[in-house]
Amino acid sequence: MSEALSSYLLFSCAMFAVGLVGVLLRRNLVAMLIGVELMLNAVLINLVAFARFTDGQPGIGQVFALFIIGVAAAEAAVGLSIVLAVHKARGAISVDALEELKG
Amino acid sequence: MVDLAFGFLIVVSLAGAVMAVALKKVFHNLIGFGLAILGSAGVTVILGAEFVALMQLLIFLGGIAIAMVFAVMMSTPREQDEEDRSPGRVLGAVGIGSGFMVVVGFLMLSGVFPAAGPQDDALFSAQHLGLLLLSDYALPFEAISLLLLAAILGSVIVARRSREDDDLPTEGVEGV
Amino acid sequence: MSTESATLKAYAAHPRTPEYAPLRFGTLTPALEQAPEDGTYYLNMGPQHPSMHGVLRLLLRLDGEKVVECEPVIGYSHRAHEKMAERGIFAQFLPNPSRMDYLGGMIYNVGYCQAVERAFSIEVPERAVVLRTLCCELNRISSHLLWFGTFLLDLGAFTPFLLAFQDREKILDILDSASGSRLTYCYANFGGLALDVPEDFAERTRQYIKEQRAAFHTYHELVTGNVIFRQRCEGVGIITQDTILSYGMTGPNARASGIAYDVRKAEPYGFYPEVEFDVPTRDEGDCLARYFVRFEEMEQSLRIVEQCLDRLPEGPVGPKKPLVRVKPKPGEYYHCVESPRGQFGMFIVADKDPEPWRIKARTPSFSNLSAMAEMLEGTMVADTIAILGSIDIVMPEIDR
Amino acid sequence: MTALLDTLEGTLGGWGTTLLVGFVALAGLITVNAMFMVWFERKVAGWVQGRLGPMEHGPQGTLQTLLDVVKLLGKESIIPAQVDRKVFLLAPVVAFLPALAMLSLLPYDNNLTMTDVESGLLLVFAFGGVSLMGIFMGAWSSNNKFALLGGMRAVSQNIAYELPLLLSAMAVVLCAGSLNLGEIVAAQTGENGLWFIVMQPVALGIYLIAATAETNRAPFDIPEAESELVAGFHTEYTGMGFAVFFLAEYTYMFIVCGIGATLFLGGGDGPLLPGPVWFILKVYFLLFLMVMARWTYPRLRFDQLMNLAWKFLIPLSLINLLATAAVLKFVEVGS
Repeated sequence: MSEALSSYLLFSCAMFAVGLVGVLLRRNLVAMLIGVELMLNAVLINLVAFARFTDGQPGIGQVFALFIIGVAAAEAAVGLSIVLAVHKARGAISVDALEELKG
Repeated sequence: MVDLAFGFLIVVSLAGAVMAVALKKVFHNLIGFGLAILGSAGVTVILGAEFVALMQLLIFLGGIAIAMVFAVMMSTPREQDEEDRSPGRVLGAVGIGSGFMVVVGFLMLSGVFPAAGPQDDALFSAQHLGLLLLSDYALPFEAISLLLLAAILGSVIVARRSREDDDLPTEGVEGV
Repeated sequence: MSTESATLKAYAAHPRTPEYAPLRFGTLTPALEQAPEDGTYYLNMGPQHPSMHGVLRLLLRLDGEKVVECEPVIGYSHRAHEKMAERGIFAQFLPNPSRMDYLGGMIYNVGYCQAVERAFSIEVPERAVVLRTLCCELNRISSHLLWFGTFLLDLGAFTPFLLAFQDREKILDILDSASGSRLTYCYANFGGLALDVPEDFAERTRQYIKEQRAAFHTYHELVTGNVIFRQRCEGVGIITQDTILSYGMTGPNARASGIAYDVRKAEPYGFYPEVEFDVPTRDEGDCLARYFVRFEEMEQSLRIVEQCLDRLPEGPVGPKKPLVRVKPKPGEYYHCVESPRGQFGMFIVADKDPEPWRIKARTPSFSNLSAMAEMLEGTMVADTIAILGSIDIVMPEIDR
Repeated sequence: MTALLDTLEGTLGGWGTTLLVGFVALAGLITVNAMFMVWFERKVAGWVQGRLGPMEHGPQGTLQTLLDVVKLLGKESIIPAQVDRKVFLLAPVVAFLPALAMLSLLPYDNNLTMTDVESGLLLVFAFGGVSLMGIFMGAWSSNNKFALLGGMRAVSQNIAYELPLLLSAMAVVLCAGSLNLGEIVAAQTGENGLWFIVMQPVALGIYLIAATAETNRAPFDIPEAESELVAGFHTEYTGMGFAVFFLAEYTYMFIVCGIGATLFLGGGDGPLLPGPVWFILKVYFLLFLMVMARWTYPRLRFDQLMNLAWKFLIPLSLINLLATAAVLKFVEVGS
């Protein structure tokens, strides 16, 4: 099982789907951020799995996995500071507090 | 043995992911998120990418999860459970998610990838990765560091601006 | 108040009962139920808290770690000492003053005796005067040593606490050998002392003074030069002279802000006019200044003790038969002494009865605590503890 | 002993035996270390304060800790009504479990590591973050303002001090050329190997300060500052919950000092005595320093703590790292 590419792909696909559901379902900004991080994490596993099991230089997959981690960190930093700013301004951390951003 | 560990890790991380999405209190979501990351870091280790797994632990768990917990603590506990959970919303979200899963899963499984079998472990070492980052991928590496710098500056500015309008006494207390 | 009982009415009509003052303390309590809208929150520190020096309760409104508002709530150890005085003759109140301020018990005990003696012109033999002064100064050192220990404990250092207690133990032993009690003394009585000191008293005290001077050196090496201690104290909790004057703060707290008021110099009593000592002052008014002032005071107290020992006359220490029933002269009398925390005053209103008509104690910690609430605004929680520790309050003395 | 191992291997198989033996060894190490440390700390405190310390039970009071453990085990575990029960109960476990993993990574001798990971040093720090989650869970679920304040302080402090900790360790990694703990030791013990304390005294200083802060020990014990926050994040814990937090704290002290001994003092390197003994001796020497600091210094204020990390330790460790890299480059060019 752990020697087959497909099992990793299915695993990461499932995790991505769960993250997607999280983003769609939740209204809380932090919970939505968690969903996004889950999706990024799924992609990361996917990349490493491809690096392991397919032709080509295996370093590439890992390097890009590392880049994803970097992007995730940056995204979390900005996202959380926005959450804090929203909380300061609106007193809540729900997307509903940002209604007026709709055009 | 490895299969057993793999199965266990998959169960742990998917359970964590579901917790992270389905539970109502954000703090519980975060615990689930931590579980999911721990599990998937284990999966990454099984894939042979030790260094990536480490970074997953250090940054996802040590950095992001902690920062999120911090954000949760800043908000009052009362506002954390007033959320719209109507069956329509739940069904819609789960429907889209499972639809995605089916379509992409099918595509992935039916795809033909140039298989190479498990690769040489030396190509997965931290040393090899370091060399790659500083030679072939030096430009993306720099771009990422630029992105991180921009993100940090941006978040500092966003967080700062919201602090300016509080009128509480600040004299005599040094900024933290 | 339609259902007011006859007893209560009679009580309210009695001339001794003052009008009810509007309750200043405790008005914030209902707000504890609900967090304020502006992101601040209430933190209820005490009355059961490791560093509230007994049973003080501080109601803090915090913004993060910053104190926005502070309300001390007192009264948890109120025992109606002043009322008790009215129910007995003057001598029956003798054990009470040392229970008000259990750290400066000797000074309170002596202070009450001196107040009564001064009011009703009772003679005190010279030996008793010197011994009283001596014991009071020893008591002052023991109080300051305890303050030193607990202040450092509040700052998070545990070792100085135990060192100070070991030294304090020696003083307690000496005072124990003289008076028979270790904390709440009833050594002085009207016209003198209850007992003469044992024979080896002078020798033991001299030995102690030598040891204490060496111990001060240790304290300075361990604490005074420490960077963290300096950072925690320097510039923290500055009390301005205006605050001191408006709240009537006295004692080392006032002297640390440059007000050189000491009852022992300003209104000399006992043996103090005869001995040489300085009144240490500082101008900074922060925690560090209060620390230094108290340290120098301990050294001055050692000086006074030495001089008292040198000039201790022979003779009786009190009247042959204990003076139980003093003969009151009607009138109002006030006598104050310098307690380890500041001016302790005894206001006595006497009529012809053998019981006091009213006794009011002016206790220094009450003023000191009132001023503290003002200083705390804008500081951090850790500073609250440091400032509270540096002010040196004794709760039973506030509540009485 | 070998016969026992053989029997075990017969019934459980290779993996099972390794797991079981490792687990028993680690559990033993954790318990013995905690018991010894509590006793040691009390004795050192007694010595510093001019008193005897525990003397009643056993020679020199050595059984005192054992009796304390029995007392804690016998105590009722009070769970306050308003806590988040599941998280409340889970928190001490989450705080404690990473310690097992971290202990298994330490090189007790040149070839004596339970898990030899390529980037062992980083993994130790990564698990540190997991244990922080445990502290935070305890603080949040207690539903107590003191605990919450303690938790906030713990997290800000740990984030701030993780950086100098990692940066000072990285200077050593530059010298050794490896992230593997065994190889770092090997780099110090070879023919002309020098203990890195000689090359990196500044890094050692930074490491010790940051490690003390990471383990929430005095003078950096502001998350549980008893004079301000009663007991910080474990205010509401009684009996076993408290004991597990306590155990975790002492185990983390052992771990950071073990890493310190590995990075700077040559691990199990030393004459005459066998390697593990040397390793333990060095660890307890560092622990002795931490204990002495606790009984000597007052506690810092929260903002002073942050200033120390961000304005002093991090720049200093960055400069140290840069200087190390430059010197290494020059040496390389020169030779």
